[in-house]
Amino acid sequence: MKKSIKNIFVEGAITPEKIAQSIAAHQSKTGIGAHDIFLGQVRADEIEGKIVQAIEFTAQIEMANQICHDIKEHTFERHPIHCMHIYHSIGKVKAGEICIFVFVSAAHRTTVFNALQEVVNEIKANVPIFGKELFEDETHQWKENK
Amino acid sequence: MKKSIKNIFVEGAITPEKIAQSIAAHQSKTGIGAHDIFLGQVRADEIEGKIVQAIEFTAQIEMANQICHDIKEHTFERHPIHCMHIYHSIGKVKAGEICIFVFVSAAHRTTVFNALQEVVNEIKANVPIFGKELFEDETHQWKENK
Amino acid sequence: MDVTLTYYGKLVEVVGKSKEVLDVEAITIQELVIWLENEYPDLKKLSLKIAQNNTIGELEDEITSKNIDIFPPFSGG
Amino acid sequence: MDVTLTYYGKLVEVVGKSKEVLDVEAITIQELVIWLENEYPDLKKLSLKIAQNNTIGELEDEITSKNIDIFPPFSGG
Repeated sequence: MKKSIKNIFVEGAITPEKIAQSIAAHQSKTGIGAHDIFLGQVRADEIEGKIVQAIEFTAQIEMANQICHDIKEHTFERHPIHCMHIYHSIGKVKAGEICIFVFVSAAHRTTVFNALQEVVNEIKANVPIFGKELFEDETHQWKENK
Repeated sequence: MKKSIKNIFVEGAITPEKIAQSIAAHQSKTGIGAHDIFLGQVRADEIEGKIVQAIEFTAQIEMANQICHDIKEHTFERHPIHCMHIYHSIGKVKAGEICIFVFVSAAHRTTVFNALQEVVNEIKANVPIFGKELFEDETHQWKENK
Repeated sequence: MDVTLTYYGKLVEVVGKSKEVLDVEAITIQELVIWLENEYPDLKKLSLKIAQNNTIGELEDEITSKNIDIFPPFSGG
Repeated sequence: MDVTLTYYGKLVEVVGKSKEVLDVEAITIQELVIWLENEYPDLKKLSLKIAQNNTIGELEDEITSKNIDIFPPFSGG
């Protein structure tokens, strides 16, 4: 049976409380021995004298959800993980706030370390999400991933 | 100036709320772009027909804190990280609960991925902490790290 | 066949619109890219990705969907 | 010199106590290990680590501290 495609998007910043709830939800899964969590936080970068105040994210939402679903299936095939969750902000996220939350769980730590890095790199490379860095003077610049 | 040696130990399980508070405390550090968090959770392993109910941790606390302090200093020297925190449980932690929380923050994701793995491996190898796996019938077995 | 092109991210600014309808017959993605770069020369500086049915296409793929997404480099995370 | 040996983890069970005092003069860690394995043959199966002043010692190090920690393999995390 195919799993249904989940919505990865969260309006605005991802809160520490949401992350805590997600961690707590795994306490009944007693085969898990290791969790690895990646969080991306909006940096107040200085670009030509102007400081980034926030990033506004847009996306091709349907395709982004489909690609994340495929990344998950692919990761479950390659690594003995128990659980995996991807959340990404849509809309405006202020500097210092969290805009991406990727959570991988397995019996052992080497599994989660390997799987998490792959997943985060694949999300950055393959998911149609676009960040617009907003400055205080209402100008902006389009974010570029390295 | 030498940083003071912090106490890594938390009595009993590390709660999701503590993790959320630690994440929230980094929102003012707007040079951070990436966090990587490792959590170790007690597995309800089955060993010769008996299931692990909890792990009871003991340690040479003063030395454990000193070694973790050295691991931190060493990690700051080798990686451009902004922040790093290590917490470990002492006493009894039930299956499904969290017994280690390692948190590394930096501007970029490759830094945190590399640093976190090193730190977790060093903690497992070099910090004098001892886990006793408790079964339901009050027998036990001493945990061994692989 | 009327095909709706949807522009994303900075492309909305570069081409000055978020959508437009194009009447095309049996063209490939490569031919669409040529048309786009001709119509909007500033697009030549960007490495475009073209998707139909939520999948990034290869240059030789024929356009079969009525909805085509045109992306600049992704910058999520 | 009276030296207090403190046993940790499973060693407390193997040797049947958590501390003991030993009167030694100018011995190395290696000599202490030999004494321990002689006194408690079951320790031979374990790879012991010996620390003084919160630092794991090398076999050739002389014992200078009055408090010596004797560890089984670490199993934190």
